[in-house]
Amino acid sequence: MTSTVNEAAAAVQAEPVQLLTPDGERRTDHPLAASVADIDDHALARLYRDMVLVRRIDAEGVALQRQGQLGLWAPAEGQEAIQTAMVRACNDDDFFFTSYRELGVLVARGAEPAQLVLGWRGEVFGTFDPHDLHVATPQIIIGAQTLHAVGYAMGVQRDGGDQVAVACFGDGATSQGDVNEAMVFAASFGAPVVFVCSNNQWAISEPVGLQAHRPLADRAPGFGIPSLRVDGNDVLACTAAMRWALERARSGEGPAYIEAVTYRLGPHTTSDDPTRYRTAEEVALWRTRDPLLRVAALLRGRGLLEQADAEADAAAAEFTAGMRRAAVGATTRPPLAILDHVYAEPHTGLDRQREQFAAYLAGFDEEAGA
Amino acid sequence: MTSTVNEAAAAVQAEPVQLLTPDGERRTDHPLAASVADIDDHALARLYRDMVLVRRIDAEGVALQRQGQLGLWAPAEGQEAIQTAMVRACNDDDFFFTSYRELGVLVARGAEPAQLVLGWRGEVFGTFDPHDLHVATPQIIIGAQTLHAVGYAMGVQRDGGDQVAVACFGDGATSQGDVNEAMVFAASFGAPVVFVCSNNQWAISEPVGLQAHRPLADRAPGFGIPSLRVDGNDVLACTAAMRWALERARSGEGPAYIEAVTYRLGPHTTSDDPTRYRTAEEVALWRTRDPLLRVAALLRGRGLLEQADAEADAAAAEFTAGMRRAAVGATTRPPLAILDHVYAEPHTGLDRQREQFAAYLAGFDEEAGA
Amino acid sequence: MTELTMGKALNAGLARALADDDRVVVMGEDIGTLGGVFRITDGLQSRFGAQRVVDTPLAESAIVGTAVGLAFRGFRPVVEIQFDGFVYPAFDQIVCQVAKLHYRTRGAVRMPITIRIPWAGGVGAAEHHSESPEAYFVHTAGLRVVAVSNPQDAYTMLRQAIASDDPVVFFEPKRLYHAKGEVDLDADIADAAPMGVARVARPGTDVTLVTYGAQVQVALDAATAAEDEGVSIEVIDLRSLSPVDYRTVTASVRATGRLVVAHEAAREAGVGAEIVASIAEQCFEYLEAAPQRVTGFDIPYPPAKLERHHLPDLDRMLDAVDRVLGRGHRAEVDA
Amino acid sequence: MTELTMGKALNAGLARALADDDRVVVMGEDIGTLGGVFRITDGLQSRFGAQRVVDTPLAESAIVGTAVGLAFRGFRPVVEIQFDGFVYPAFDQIVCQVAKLHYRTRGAVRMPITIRIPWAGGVGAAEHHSESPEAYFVHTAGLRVVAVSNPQDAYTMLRQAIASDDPVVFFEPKRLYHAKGEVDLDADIADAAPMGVARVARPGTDVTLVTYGAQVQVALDAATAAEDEGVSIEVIDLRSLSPVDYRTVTASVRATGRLVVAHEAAREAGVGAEIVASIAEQCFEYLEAAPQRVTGFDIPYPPAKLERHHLPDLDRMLDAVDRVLGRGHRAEVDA
Ligand SMILES: Cc1ncc(C[n+]2csc(CCOP(=O)(O)OP(=O)(O)O)c2C)c(N)n1
Ligand SMILES: Cc1ncc(C[n+]2csc(CCOP(=O)(O)OP(=O)(O)O)c2C)c(N)n1
Ligand SMILES: [Mg+2]
Ligand SMILES: [Mg+2]
Repeated sequence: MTSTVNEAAAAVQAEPVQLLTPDGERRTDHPLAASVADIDDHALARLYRDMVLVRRIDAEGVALQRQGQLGLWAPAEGQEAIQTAMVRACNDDDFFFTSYRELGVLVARGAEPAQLVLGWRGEVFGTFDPHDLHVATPQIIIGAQTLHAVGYAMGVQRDGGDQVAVACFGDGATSQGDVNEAMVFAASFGAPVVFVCSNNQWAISEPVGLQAHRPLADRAPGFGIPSLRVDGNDVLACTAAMRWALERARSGEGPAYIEAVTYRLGPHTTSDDPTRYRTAEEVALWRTRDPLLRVAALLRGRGLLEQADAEADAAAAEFTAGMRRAAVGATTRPPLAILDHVYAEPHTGLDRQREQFAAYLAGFDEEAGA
Repeated sequence: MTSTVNEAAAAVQAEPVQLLTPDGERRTDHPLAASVADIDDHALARLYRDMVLVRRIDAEGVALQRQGQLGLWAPAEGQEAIQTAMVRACNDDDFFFTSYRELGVLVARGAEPAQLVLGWRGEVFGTFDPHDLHVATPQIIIGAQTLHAVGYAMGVQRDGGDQVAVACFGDGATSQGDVNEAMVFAASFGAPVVFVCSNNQWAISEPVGLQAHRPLADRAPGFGIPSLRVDGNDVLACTAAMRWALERARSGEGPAYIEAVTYRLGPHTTSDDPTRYRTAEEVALWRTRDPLLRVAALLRGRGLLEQADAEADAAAAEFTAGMRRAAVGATTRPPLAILDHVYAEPHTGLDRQREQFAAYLAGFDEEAGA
Repeated sequence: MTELTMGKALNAGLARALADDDRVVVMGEDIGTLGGVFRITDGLQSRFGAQRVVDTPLAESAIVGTAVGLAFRGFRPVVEIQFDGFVYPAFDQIVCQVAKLHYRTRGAVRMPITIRIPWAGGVGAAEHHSESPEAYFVHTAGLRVVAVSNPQDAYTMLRQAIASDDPVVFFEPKRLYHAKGEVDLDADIADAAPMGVARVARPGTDVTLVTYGAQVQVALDAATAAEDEGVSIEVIDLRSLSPVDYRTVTASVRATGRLVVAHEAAREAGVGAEIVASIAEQCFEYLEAAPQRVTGFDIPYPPAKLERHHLPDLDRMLDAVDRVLGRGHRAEVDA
Repeated sequence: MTELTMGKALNAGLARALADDDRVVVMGEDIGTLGGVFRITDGLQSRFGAQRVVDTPLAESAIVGTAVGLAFRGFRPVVEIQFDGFVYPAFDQIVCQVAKLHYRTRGAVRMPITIRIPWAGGVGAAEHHSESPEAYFVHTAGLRVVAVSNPQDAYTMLRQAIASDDPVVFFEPKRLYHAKGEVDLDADIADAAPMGVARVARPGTDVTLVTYGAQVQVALDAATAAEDEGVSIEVIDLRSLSPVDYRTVTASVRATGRLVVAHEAAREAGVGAEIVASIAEQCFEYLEAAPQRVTGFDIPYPPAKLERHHLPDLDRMLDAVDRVLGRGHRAEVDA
């Protein structure tokens, strides 16, 4: 029977690709290592600063939430490597379609402090123009954005651009119909899209083992999409994987899939209590695999850490101060603003509601005046 | 890179499993052959009669539609082998969740003539009690039934039965989110369900190559579900595959997936004009692979064909006469019947509509009487 | 003016939109080689190519979801849902993405997506092929919803829908696909009545009968029949279900004092409920009798052989007209 | 009687249903180990085991679709949709399967499925976490739809919903999860008011104010405030949105002659439209003024900091009461 039955190719890739060990050693023996050979110590220091900045911003987000300045925050702690590598491997106009947790994507794309807090504060939904950052408004409906990425890539095929769309989603999202349909469409049309699944081991309280009994990267090949499983806490492996995928996509070879094996060190959101579903030991184990620590170890060995830390500290201090100012100083839009931008063109029904609501609100002013 | 990148296991199974050649030769060299060694010539003759019966019933359905007795018919011609084998390999109380095209499943489960025509005639939706035939009302929403099959199998896991649920769907259906979610749930819970994809090469006008660039059987392993790709026009190969899958499922090893490579010889439905999207040559080629011809060839060689044909003719004549009687003699239910069975328990809103509709209808009678 | 069936008028509208704007992309199941199961897209793929007229894999959520992505990239996707009953797998993408992205991004991203839906019953079809889901979309802020009733509107309003920077759910009554009418193929869509405006299909003085889609013809027939009995019915073809052109409807009701609303869809929280409620609110002092609804029952769409009992017909419309005139000779039928 | 929060009352109702009938299976995302993001299923998995209280993979269509399969096998699934805004991926399974299977099989297959939905706004949540999708389900024949407003109803009606042989969409106003009330845990569900019956939450004589869910408390507060101004408001808690208990509503409107309907959901083709339309039809001659709706605007649910402007509040309810009494001192607010 074994010669007949299809089982997933079990042994192709037992371990996630790793190019930088938790001890900070670069692995040059791996076939993918060549593709990141150009990333020298100084380039690594830049990636390190990017990642530290994300971590600090994340911590500030949590702090602002705890202080009541934000309604909610979805921590990215532990996932800085894949998030940073993804963007740094891309061209500036490659377009990202992310979930709510890809803070690092926004930071690497140059989002302003206010743009990182006003959404979680509940002032607005989209805080930036997606066409400025080339990032879609972060998606809350699990998996929905993967179809948008594929559609965007289909658009690139039609207008002759050379951009690639990047679809970012979590391990839990792989169970959604939309994510699977996205793979079907991407494969069918050979669309230039890169799927990046950040497998952080948990979908709120559900371990990845509930979604799948096999590595998530195994899913894509059956759809005709080649995949790579990488250590998502290894910024070099993540970069190598992205370069491989982007190169394929940009040269017309179609979609590719990356599973970045990582870990959510914090709670699902600031509303979550992870002690209800996972052990302190598990978290402690993953802390030893922290994506920052291993780059720091390497830089320390090269004598570059102190300066990198100093630069990151300075940047973070400025950025987080900006976040705080943006949160504390935020002014909530006036009531009538809730009726804006429902439609792009005039709408008689809503225009009438606006008029009546305005008159209603004016009634209060009159009362107050009288 | 090849050592790292996951591609679908290309060479595991290049050709669909075949145990009976188009010339009517039994192949005994194949590892799966042993599992159908018990199917002797007489058993094959029985399978042949089943298949011929399905073909005749199908032809009668088309004829009745052409004569205006039925609103529509979805021909099964060419797919009799997998449809018959599926049921014959099962226990009577294994539960089928099928699409509209699995005529052979209904026939093998002993549906009455009226039950095959009254639905297509537009008299009722469900023509039989699913608990009688252990077949759910054929599903029209593409792929939706696969989730029902998985849920049913989850029920079996909970009440300790030994039944298996069988999910039947087409090549087009593999693109639907529901079918992929069904695989996720089945794998996650190790549910006793068998997925049978009848890849008849077409989803209305769309060739299977639009849904996937790889064999459909490759999809399942990535979900953790082993699969087999079989010649769906080979009733022995289909039986062997079903036995393999049922055995696994019944012994608690979880779901399995079968892709039956077959062909829809007729139009999608009687409303369809397949000459708009496929060539006569293609159809002619597949006619040489007709699932009935190869069993007939074998039986002819054994001197059993004449009797098998005579028996099938007799059974078909009786059955199709019954279909005709059922169609021609059908009485449409009274208008008020449309309000029945919306709810299982009394419903004040609908009760009121029923009362008023009854009074309205009575008004006509009065008018007519007056 | 050219005489065309509604199907051909829609085909002409799509061809014109594809020719005028190369950002228009038409997508759906079986719409390319086959030209759609209703042949609405017949010939378009060979004329405009497979990049612009796209046969997609069989997944409605993906069809709409990739249309959203195309819109992000600046395209104007026109998607076909093969039958009304197959729109539900795409419901999440329609409600949470198509309808909300412009709001979510405060105008930075537009969703000029047209979702064409062959729609409603009366054609003897199988289960799920005769649904009237329009109320779901009317209840969804951020969408525009229109329903056409004749070839000219089909041609013009489809082009207007595609030209609109807002998403439009476009309902095509499939039982009228073969109905013929004069179509001015050269008219400028800017000169034509905007798609948000209702049309007085027949003026009248005693009762206002509001409807849309295939029911417009039934209403006109009812008006003709009523005329023989000396009752003058004003028939309003809504055309746009969201927003509703209340200016036209209230003007009529203020004149007649009596309102009947008809549609095939189920009654509970349907479009008729909205019209009756809005008119009760806006024209209370003008109403001389309780408004009446003539609708499908609150049941799943019934089997083909019984569908005529479910669908509003001339008798049921006239019965409601009688009731709103206070001369109901039959028991109240609808509540 | 025991004092419980609504959340705990729901937990008790689920526990009781699980204990009474081993065909009850509770399924959803994060409902097992975590006890649900709102802790409604807290402790149930450890008490009843992982076969009966099931953490599912993250896919709503599959949650509902497998519940359908379980119902085929004779089970009574109770599924949790984590938040109102995440029900849409399951819409197809709900509308085409859950709602229609009993009809499709002419009663041979029952769908005793309860779909619990933490529901509506007012809790300062992120996008998609404050939706009021009830009208979609009310418009869908074959479903029953209920909305609870207090711990006792939460406990009793949840048990009734699970015991019902019909599918029930069960709305739980999340902003009341922590609200407390007395609950009789021993009452027989057969003795309690059936879930299809409305409740006069406060009797009154001048205006009938119909609402449901979290808005019931707002309406009661409005009634108290109005009393000071000499206006007596009768507050009706609908409890069941489909079917609506029109006996109770019409009795009240016949007495008061004035109707206000309030809900958080958007106005167009919402539940309020249905109530106003039905009352306009059934109580026309009793109505002394145009009925009024107080609803969310026809917009996507707005960001948290602005949600209070979207939600009906005491002022907007009183404003509508003033209008229906003909003493509107502010401009009409809702149309
Ligand atoms: C359609 C839908 N269902 C449920 C939710 C609720 N929800 C929010 S996050 C989440 C878990 C997502 O897990 P994963 O995809 O692994 O991403 P992660 O949060 O770990 O980054 C769930 C269930 C949602 N947002 N959307
Ligand atoms: C959700 C949904 N979308 C579209 C359709 C229309 N439709 C009916 S059959 C069909 C093709 C199905 O192809 P396949 O799954 O290969 O099955 P086959 O008809 O070949 O047996 C389509 C698109 C449908 N019934 N349901
Ligand atoms: Mg995760
Ligand atoms: Mg097929």
